[in-house]
Amino acid sequence: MTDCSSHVPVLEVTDLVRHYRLPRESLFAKPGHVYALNGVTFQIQRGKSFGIVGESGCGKSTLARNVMALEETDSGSVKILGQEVVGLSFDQLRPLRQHFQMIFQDPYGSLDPHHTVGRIVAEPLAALGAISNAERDRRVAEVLESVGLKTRDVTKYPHEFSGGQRQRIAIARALITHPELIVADEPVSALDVSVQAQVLNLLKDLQVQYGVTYMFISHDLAVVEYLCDEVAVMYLGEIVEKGLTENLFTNPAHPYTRILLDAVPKPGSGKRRERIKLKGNVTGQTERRVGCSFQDRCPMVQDLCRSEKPPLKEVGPDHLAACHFSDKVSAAG
Amino acid sequence: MSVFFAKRFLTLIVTLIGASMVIFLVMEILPGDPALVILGVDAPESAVVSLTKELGLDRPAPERYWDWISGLMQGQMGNSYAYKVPVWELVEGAVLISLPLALMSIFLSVVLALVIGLYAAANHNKAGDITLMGISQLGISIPNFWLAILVIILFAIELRWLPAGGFPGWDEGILKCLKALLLPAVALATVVGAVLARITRSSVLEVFREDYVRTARAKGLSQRATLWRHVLRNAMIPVLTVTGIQFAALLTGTVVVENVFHIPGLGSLVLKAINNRDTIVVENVVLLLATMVITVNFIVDILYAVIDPRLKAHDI
Amino acid sequence: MSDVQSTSFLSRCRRSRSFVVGGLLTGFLLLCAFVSLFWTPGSAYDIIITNRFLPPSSLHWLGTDQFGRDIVSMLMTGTQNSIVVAVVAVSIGLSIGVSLGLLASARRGWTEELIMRFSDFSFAFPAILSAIMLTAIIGPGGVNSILAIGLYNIPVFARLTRGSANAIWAREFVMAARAAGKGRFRITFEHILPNILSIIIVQATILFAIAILAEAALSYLGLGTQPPEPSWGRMLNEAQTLMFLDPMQAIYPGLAIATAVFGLNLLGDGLRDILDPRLSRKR
Amino acid sequence: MTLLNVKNLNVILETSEGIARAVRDLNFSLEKGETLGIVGESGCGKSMTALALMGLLPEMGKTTGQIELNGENLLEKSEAEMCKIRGNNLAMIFQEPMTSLNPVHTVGRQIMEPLRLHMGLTKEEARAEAVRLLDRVGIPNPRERIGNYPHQLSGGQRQRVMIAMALSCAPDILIADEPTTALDVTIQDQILELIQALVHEEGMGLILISHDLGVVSENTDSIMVMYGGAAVETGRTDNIFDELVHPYTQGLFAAMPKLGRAREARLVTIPGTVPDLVNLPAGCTFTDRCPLATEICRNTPPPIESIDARHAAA
Repeated sequence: MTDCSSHVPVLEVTDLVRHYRLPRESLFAKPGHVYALNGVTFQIQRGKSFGIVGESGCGKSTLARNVMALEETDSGSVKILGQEVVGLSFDQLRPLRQHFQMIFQDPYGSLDPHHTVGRIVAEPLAALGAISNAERDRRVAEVLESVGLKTRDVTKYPHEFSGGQRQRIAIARALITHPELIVADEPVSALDVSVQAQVLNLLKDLQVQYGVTYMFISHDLAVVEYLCDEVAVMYLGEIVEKGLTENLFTNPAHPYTRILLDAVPKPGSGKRRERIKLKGNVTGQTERRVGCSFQDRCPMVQDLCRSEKPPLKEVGPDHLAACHFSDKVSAAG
Repeated sequence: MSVFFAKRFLTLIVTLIGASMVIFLVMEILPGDPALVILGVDAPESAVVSLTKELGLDRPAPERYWDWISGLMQGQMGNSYAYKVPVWELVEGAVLISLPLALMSIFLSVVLALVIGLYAAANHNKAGDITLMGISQLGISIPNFWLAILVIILFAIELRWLPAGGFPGWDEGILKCLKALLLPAVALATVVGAVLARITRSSVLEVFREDYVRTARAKGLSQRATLWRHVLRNAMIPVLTVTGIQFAALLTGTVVVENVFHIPGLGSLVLKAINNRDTIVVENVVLLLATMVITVNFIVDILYAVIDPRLKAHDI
Repeated sequence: MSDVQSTSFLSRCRRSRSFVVGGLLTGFLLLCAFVSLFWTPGSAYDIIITNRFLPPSSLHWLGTDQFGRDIVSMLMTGTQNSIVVAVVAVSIGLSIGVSLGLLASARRGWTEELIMRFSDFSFAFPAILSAIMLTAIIGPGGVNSILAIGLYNIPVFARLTRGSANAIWAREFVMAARAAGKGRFRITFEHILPNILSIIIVQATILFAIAILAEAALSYLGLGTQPPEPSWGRMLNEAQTLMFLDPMQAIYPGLAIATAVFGLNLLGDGLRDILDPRLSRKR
Repeated sequence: MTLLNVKNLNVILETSEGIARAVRDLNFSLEKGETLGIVGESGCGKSMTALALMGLLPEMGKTTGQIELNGENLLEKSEAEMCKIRGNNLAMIFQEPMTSLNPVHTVGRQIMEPLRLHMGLTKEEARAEAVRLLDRVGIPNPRERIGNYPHQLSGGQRQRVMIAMALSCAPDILIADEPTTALDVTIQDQILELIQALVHEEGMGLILISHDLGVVSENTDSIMVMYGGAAVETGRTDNIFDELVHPYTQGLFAAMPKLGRAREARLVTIPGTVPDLVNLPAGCTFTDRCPLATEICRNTPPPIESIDARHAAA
């Protein structure tokens, strides 16, 4: 654990699976499942920002909760700084938690309205065991300052702050243990554009200052492109494409990535552009398909896609895609 | 059969069994020797022993519980210790008074609640609303048996419009009987009606703030049409919950108010039985009342699913 | 609590009419009970048959009953009885019910199922039903009322606590506390309880009112407080037999009950307005 | 005749903290077949403007000014007259498709409602028309879907139902208040395209309200940018982004992460937060956050200047 030599990835997720059981539909039917994660594998290197993009129901929040060891994992492995966390009890995990912290989406829901800012920010220190009051106050003051809040804010309550400031408090809380990894689940999607930019810049600055690694989850491709070095695109509980941000955004190799990028409206680009469109209906999270998970909506679906599952294979340097016809997709771009 | 219904029905059965066990436990096992309870502590030992045998109390508890339940299945409740007649004979007449009284009161209170609640909600924060809510606040504070005494003083003693108490019996004609039940029903319904009226009002106001009400208004529906077509059905969900809870209050209220009016219902029966140490009557009447409460809550659960299609889907 | 919050809290208290009126009535109730411990205008216990049915006078403010006891003194002493029964009964329900509710919410799974099924059938036994059973086996008395009302309060508190606690457990700040490594019991005390406390306080106030009503009903039926101890319900029972002779005797105790319950209900409503920002924002 | 002409529209809200001026001195017009986009951040008054047009402001709201639809001032209409206009001439789509449909009625019944109300159709006619409308908004198996409850549909399908409902009586103007904010980007794409196609076919006017500059830019003819309850910049969509004039619009544009832009370039932020509508400053509402603010800005509200015929800024 203490051996944090630089080649060990900060986060290493291997073949992570998580299925939720649904209540029975009838007395005699088998209970259904929500297939939230179907074998997810990726690594994040120290000091990098890793973006996870996908639409609602693709399993990205489940992934965050599993990486944070906040719920039971069905199978697979999550290693943080080389240390396996799957299978550890809550008590065994406690001392490790200082190394990985989380920022949540809702700046109103993620702060306890009955606690002062000082108490909220100091909360993760609980895992460190006994710590003197003076030391605690010093660290609270330090992180508050580094996120752009004032030291005297410690006695205030969350309702006295605006949404953007609240998200700063949440960031301060995640930073107080000087973690290696911060999992940020849609940290700016509840904010207005002008405030969102402030928070994004803050996250960038803090990465430089603290050398922290981000696992950044968002549905907003532009935000991910702005912040992240590497991106994974998720669809129905699987990573369908992964690569360095500049490669993946300029030369997508999976039709879903392509469509996602095309669907983002761009200001100043005039009336609707030509683009690839989705067909068919959304596949539910409770259904499973033989073959490619994207087959129901893919505009270029073939018989092969319905019978054989495409593996996540190399399509370029550090660029993986799970499509039988990724070369055709790349060529079209 | 939908899983929803099956699940609720199973809950009903389990709750009934649980309730009967609790009653059996409290009435027959906790006191130690029921014979001693019946005869009093000073009774001679020989009398206690012979009564114990006579009542079959020397047999093991599970066996006695099973006898009780299987008897109930066949409509038999055993014999009253005090009157030496089948308990069912005593209970039958009492139920035929208490049940109509309870139904009459719940009907009155729901009607009262809907009229007042809807009027108040429609005139939100206007004089009518504030006055009605003030009155209902008073209504929920008045003990029902005191209200019963007050209506007797007013309608029976001062105005002499209605009988002060007693019950003529169903042979004497339905009208006469309903007249005798009217005052008790009013006394019971006022309090429950006040509670329900407040719930109705706040629930209607809450639903009026929903997005789909705005959608309905955007379609061109008037305020009134929106109320009837979109608000009411949704607003009934919490009202239904509270009606279910209030039914228990109403039923126990019946026990008390029957005593004010000297009506020979379940309430009078059970109090007499307590004075006579007739535990077998108490046991059966309490189970009967508990069954009514449980059944009403079961009906409320089923009604939920009728009103709200989401519930069925959610719970299937 | 910060200055900003406490001042706005006080001003909100003053602005809520329900809170002020309810608080004053409840305060008056407590004062009556307290004063009656040391002093009453007449005697609530001494039976002086020659003094029966005296009309209101400077000595007997509301007159005397059929045994010559002073009505005001009986009412004041009766307050003690009502308050004691209500306080103990609500405390039983509060301590056990809230603990069960918190436990159900923190543990989930079969613990929750068990606690909720238990409270399901406790609901089938309203206070008066339990009191009837208790009286049938141990005879009438004040303890019966306390036990019966207390038992009835347990599932009420358990359900409310579990429902509101579950809502808090679903909030992100609880997930943040989990991510900080805090255990379920620590989170229950640091995050869940403070956030549902106001709801519980409001419910306790309302159940306090209901307990006073239930105690009066039980005493009225002769199942609760026994003579010579004065109680409002008992007074109504005795007055009822004299309805044709002296109807006013049936008025006073009822009025006392209604005032107490009215005050407490208002206090509960006022507290809800003040403590529950979600509701007050909607107004 | 201009289809919709709004003059000096003001909306005030009586809140517990005081009177909030949610919309101030708004002027705009809309022709048949034209689309207008209203952009702004939360609390800028864009939704209040929409509700004021529909006459559906909350009880505490008051509207002054003129809203002329086909030459008639809606603010002078009685509530009964407005009921005939709403859903018939003016229709609206809301942000949350989940909560905007009544959970206890089937979607068919909800679509049939305006048809029977405004067109006087019988139940059978309305049902047939509802099936046709569902088909038109791209819901498969409309004949079966008509008996579904809202919770049985996906988010995108619910929004399609909302659109079917709004279009049922062939309104003159469709107001879409953040119609795709709650939806995924691929679904957003489909819904916006559907709205575009339908507006085009029916030749009605569209007011598209959004916080997303991209959405508005790709789907409208002209744009109005709102800040603190007032319009700060208006213009034709084609050229407004080429020469942004108002510092707020410039700031908003710069603060937005844009796909395909170099990652190294830092986002330019607007300092501070949106103004409190209860205590608005005397002058320009953007003063406290404006990089160019001077003493004049603080004290005097800026006049509206026409940059050219189709572009104006405050």
